[in-house]
Amino acid sequence: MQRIGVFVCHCGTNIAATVDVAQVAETLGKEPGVVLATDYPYMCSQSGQDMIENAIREQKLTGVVICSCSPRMHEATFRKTVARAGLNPYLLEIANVREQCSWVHKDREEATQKAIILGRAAIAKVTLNAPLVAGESPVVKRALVIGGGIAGIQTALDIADAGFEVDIVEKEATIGGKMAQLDKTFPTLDCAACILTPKMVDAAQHEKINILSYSEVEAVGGFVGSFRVKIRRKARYVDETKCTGCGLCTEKCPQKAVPNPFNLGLDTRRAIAIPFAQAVPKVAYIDPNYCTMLKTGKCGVCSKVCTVGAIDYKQQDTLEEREYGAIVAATGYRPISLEKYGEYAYGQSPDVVTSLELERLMNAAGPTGGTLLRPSDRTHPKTIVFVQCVGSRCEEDGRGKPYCSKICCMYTAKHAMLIREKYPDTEVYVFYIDVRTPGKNFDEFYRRAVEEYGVHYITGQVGKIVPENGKLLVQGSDLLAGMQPKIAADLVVLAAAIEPDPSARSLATLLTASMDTNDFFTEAHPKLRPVESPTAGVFLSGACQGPKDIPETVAQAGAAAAKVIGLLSRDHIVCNPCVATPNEQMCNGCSSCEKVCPYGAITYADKEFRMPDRTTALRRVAQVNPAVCQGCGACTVACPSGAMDLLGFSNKQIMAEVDAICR
Amino acid sequence: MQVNGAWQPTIVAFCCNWCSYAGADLTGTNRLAYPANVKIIRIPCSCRLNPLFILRAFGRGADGVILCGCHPGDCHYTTGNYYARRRMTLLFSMLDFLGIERERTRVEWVSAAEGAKFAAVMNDFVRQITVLGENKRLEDFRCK
Amino acid sequence: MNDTYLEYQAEILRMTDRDPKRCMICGKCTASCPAFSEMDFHPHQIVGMVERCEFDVLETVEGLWHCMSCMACSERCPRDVQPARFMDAVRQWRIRKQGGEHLHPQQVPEKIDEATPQQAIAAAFRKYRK
Amino acid sequence: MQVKEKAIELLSSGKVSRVLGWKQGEFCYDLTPAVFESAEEVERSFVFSPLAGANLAKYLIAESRKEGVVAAFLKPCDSYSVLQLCKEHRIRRENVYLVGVPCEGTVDPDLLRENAKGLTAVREAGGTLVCDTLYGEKRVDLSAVLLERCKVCKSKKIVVFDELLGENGEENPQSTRFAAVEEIENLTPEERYAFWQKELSRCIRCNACRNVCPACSCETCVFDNAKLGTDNKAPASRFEEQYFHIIRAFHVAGRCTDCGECSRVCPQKIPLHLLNRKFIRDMNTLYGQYQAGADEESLPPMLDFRMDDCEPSAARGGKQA
Repeated sequence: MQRIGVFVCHCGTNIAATVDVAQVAETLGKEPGVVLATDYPYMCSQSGQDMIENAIREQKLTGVVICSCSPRMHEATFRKTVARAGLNPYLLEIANVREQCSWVHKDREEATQKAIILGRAAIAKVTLNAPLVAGESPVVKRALVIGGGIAGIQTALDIADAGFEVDIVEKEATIGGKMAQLDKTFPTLDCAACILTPKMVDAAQHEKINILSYSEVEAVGGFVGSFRVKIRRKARYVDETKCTGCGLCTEKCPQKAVPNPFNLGLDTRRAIAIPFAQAVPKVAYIDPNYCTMLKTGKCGVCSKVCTVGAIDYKQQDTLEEREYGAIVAATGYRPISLEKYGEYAYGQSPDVVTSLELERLMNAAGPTGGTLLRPSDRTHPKTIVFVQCVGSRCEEDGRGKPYCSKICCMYTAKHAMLIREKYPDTEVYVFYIDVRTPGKNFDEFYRRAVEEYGVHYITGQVGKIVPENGKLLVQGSDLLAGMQPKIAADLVVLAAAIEPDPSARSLATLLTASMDTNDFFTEAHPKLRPVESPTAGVFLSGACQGPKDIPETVAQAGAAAAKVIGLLSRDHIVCNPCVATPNEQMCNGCSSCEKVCPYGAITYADKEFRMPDRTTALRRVAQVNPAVCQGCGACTVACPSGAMDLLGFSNKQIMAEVDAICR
Repeated sequence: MQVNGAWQPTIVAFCCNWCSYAGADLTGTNRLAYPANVKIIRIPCSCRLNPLFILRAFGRGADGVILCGCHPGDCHYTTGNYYARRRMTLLFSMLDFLGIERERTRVEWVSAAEGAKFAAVMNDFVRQITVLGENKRLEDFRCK
Repeated sequence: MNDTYLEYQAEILRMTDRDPKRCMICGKCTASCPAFSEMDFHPHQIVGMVERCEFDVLETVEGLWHCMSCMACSERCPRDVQPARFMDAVRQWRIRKQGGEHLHPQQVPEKIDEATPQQAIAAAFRKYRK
Repeated sequence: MQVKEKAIELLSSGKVSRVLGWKQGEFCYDLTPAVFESAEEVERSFVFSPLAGANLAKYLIAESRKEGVVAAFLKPCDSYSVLQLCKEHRIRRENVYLVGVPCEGTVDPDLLRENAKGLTAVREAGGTLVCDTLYGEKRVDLSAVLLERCKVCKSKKIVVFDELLGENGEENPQSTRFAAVEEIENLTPEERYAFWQKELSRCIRCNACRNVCPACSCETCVFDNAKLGTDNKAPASRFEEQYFHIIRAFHVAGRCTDCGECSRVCPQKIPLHLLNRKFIRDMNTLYGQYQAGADEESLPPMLDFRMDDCEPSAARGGKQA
């Protein structure tokens, strides 16, 4: 005999203002099996939870229905409440009468009726709920960090310092990421390389950290606690264990016309190269698109000059499979392509550059050795125009990004300031829509650029840029002055919007981690779980979750590391008990379920069954590994006989809900 | 469903837990209105939706059934919505083949961030079903 | 706010099919405008005036007539507000307010000559009819 | 009588312990599946003729689980069903000996009886059925009394066998088996609804279609499952009929070989095979050609997907209003 308790929450006035909670409790109290129905201002409060606990004990309840906010909010809370009173936590159902009722309907009568129906559906379901016991699965005490920028490096260092092994997978030939390409950092103006490269060295030398550079994640299997990851180690044609990083080969290679990716193509390098002086690992690699030996079989200069015999033209990609307990995505960002912004003449004139290119032009290790020269004629630019929000806050389809890229205001202030300091004879104009400087010492920094360094900030956008006689004619608007300034500039710097690295999309699919419409990874909760992905065991670090500056990235990297450490320090984790379960009596052994299972959780076994005529027969039946099953339910529909069912969301439970709603 | 003597459509919305149910929650958080005719049933993934449930709903008097899941490619379980897409495509085609109004069934991909889309979809679907009128062709009159 | 002005606003929004509230006043339209120096008020201001219902000002704006409909502002607007549509809509509103349709169907035959492009007549016909 | 002789040979040589074939049923035009355990039994009652329409595949599920090897005679249609069941691990291949029999089409007994009133005996002679009737002998052309499925035969190829009697045939890509589906698709939704109401309302839920269907071989059918709450046998409402037939067609989609047994056995002559063919046609057009039972490896469309599959909104089961 069912003894169900119904608890209707007012949520202050959030629910009670639109839904007649007393009427809901009264009506639901008359449902068959319900022995108690009551309402209370805050069910999730200590006293509300105490009330539920007491009711379970006193009324000997066999099931609990709570009409409250979304189960995504408080299901876990109330499960614990129910468990404290000695009831199985899965004998609880929540009717979502806040997000899906009181907050979306205005008419009190309608909302009350709907709340009653939702409550009935929950009662119908809870009547069929079975006590579920969550299983346990072991945790592999090693973490994988995907991406070796500042986010990945920091996460790896923090995890490794706690004593756990970490692998960093980086698709480029060196770790360091975008930060390695920067010149100075705001608002303190320390040199990026000076603060980053020691961390890169720390990572390389840490006994718990293993750097897999020039590698990519190819496949991810398993689940939280024991992911199985296939990593492709791309052929670098140089034996990493032998190369000493002497650099002789990179000087002797006859193929000189290779655009240098580290300097964003602003200069060239050889076909065999070490990405930059402080690269980690400091090992050369050959770009097979340019290497004469790999393309034609004739050359071999690098092999001849290498004193340790590290060059191996026959090297192939290799695949490694490793197990991890946790995975951190730290895939970072890149500036968007500006080819659709014809009005800014990017691509038409070499003197229109992106801010990241300017970083290289100002960097002592850059193509100009740190002297600011325009790319076209290598002269000192005297008039420089910065354009903000190029592609940011842009709602046009396919052209820009609807969000604010967050870092541009500050780095532009930094660039303007550095230029004015180094070359006081230069006039610097910044066209902006808003200057956004929330952050410690950020607004002071921007004001210094204006007040101390005399940078001309102009409220308004640039309409078009026309290259003419070696100059760039910039036509903008000055909204405060009501003017349309026309500036003949020598150099124009575009603050291109940033977007997630394109590799993130396919990675998200491999990780089954969700993404938003802009391809940023989605966090499990935007406020309360900002460094976790909704997929258990997958964590987020840095700009792959949203635009971030360096201090924020480092903070988030540390937070992600803390979450990973928390996971890895456990020996076992509790599994989701809502998994598929086959009814062996009904199973045909047809393998349909196995074919749709994304986790490989289903296997088959030949089992003996007693038949109705008292004989025994050997039958092939499906078996589900509950530690591997994630409970999607694909198998339950693929199964023609209905032998496969999903605990917690069984066919019968869902149909009971359907019946309760439609009756 | 009869409300004050007037017919009101009954709409069952099956929402996957990870994207669309969260999207529906966001609709609430943003206070975007949609008609109370829509009742949501939470399922772990769009691939959990058995055609049995859809027909059962129609049999018991639903006038419209909609399935909402993660956008293709964004499934929490990687591939679930791809299977759901094929199953629903074939099922809907069959219902149409039997002369049952095609407009009574729908699949929409709603992400956890698309609260506004969820409201818009539900408003549109309810409007469409209201125009279409009561489900007569696939009801089980014993359940009325 | 004046009810008549709200009606005007509704009419202009209907004609433009765009929402002036989406404008974030970046000024890119005005920066792009080749007729800037001829205008008393500039594209972003016209959009703003429609949004704020300043039809008393819009009634006297002369800059409208300098807009050549080159569409650069609409093309470059990052918010898809399409200021050129507002320019055009406000112009139509002004013409309609003067009363009388400037071109009647009966007048069309006499306007046809070798030099006038047919498109111009079709455009004028459309423009001056409600 | 090659078939009967083969059956005798297989049993008397001890190669197999049982033979699955056909014997005469209640009437002369009604051949029914039977298991023969000795050569004498075969000699006495084994019959094979164009009237042997019954597909033997489904019987092999139970027969292949018994002791000893069972031999079965397979017409091309039946061979697809057998291979599909092997693919689903339902038939134990090692326990069956399959003898392929070419087929020139099977007879629709009702059509035959219309053509030869007062039928008392039939025998085949080179494409002609020689019928003894109460009114004397009557000769009927086989092609005039074929079952619908044989008129639009999709394949005369036997896809799985251990031994073949005669020549193997070819697939028939020119088959017009989807013409009837297209015809219905070209009706208006109202006409389609009226058509199916007329057909399905005759359903008496005798479950003959389900019980004969090789794909409907679940240990327990969902419509018999009291635990699930989906069991119901009373044709009390038109919903019930649609519910049953839609779900049945859905459950066999991608597994149905289009053997046509469902329509052959329907006592109410409901063209049930059209529902299955509709799914087959949709899957062929939307997801690429697929023939269930043609091989043991390919993934059926319902258990597969492509990233760029069409959206359900594109699903059209026919002309729109």
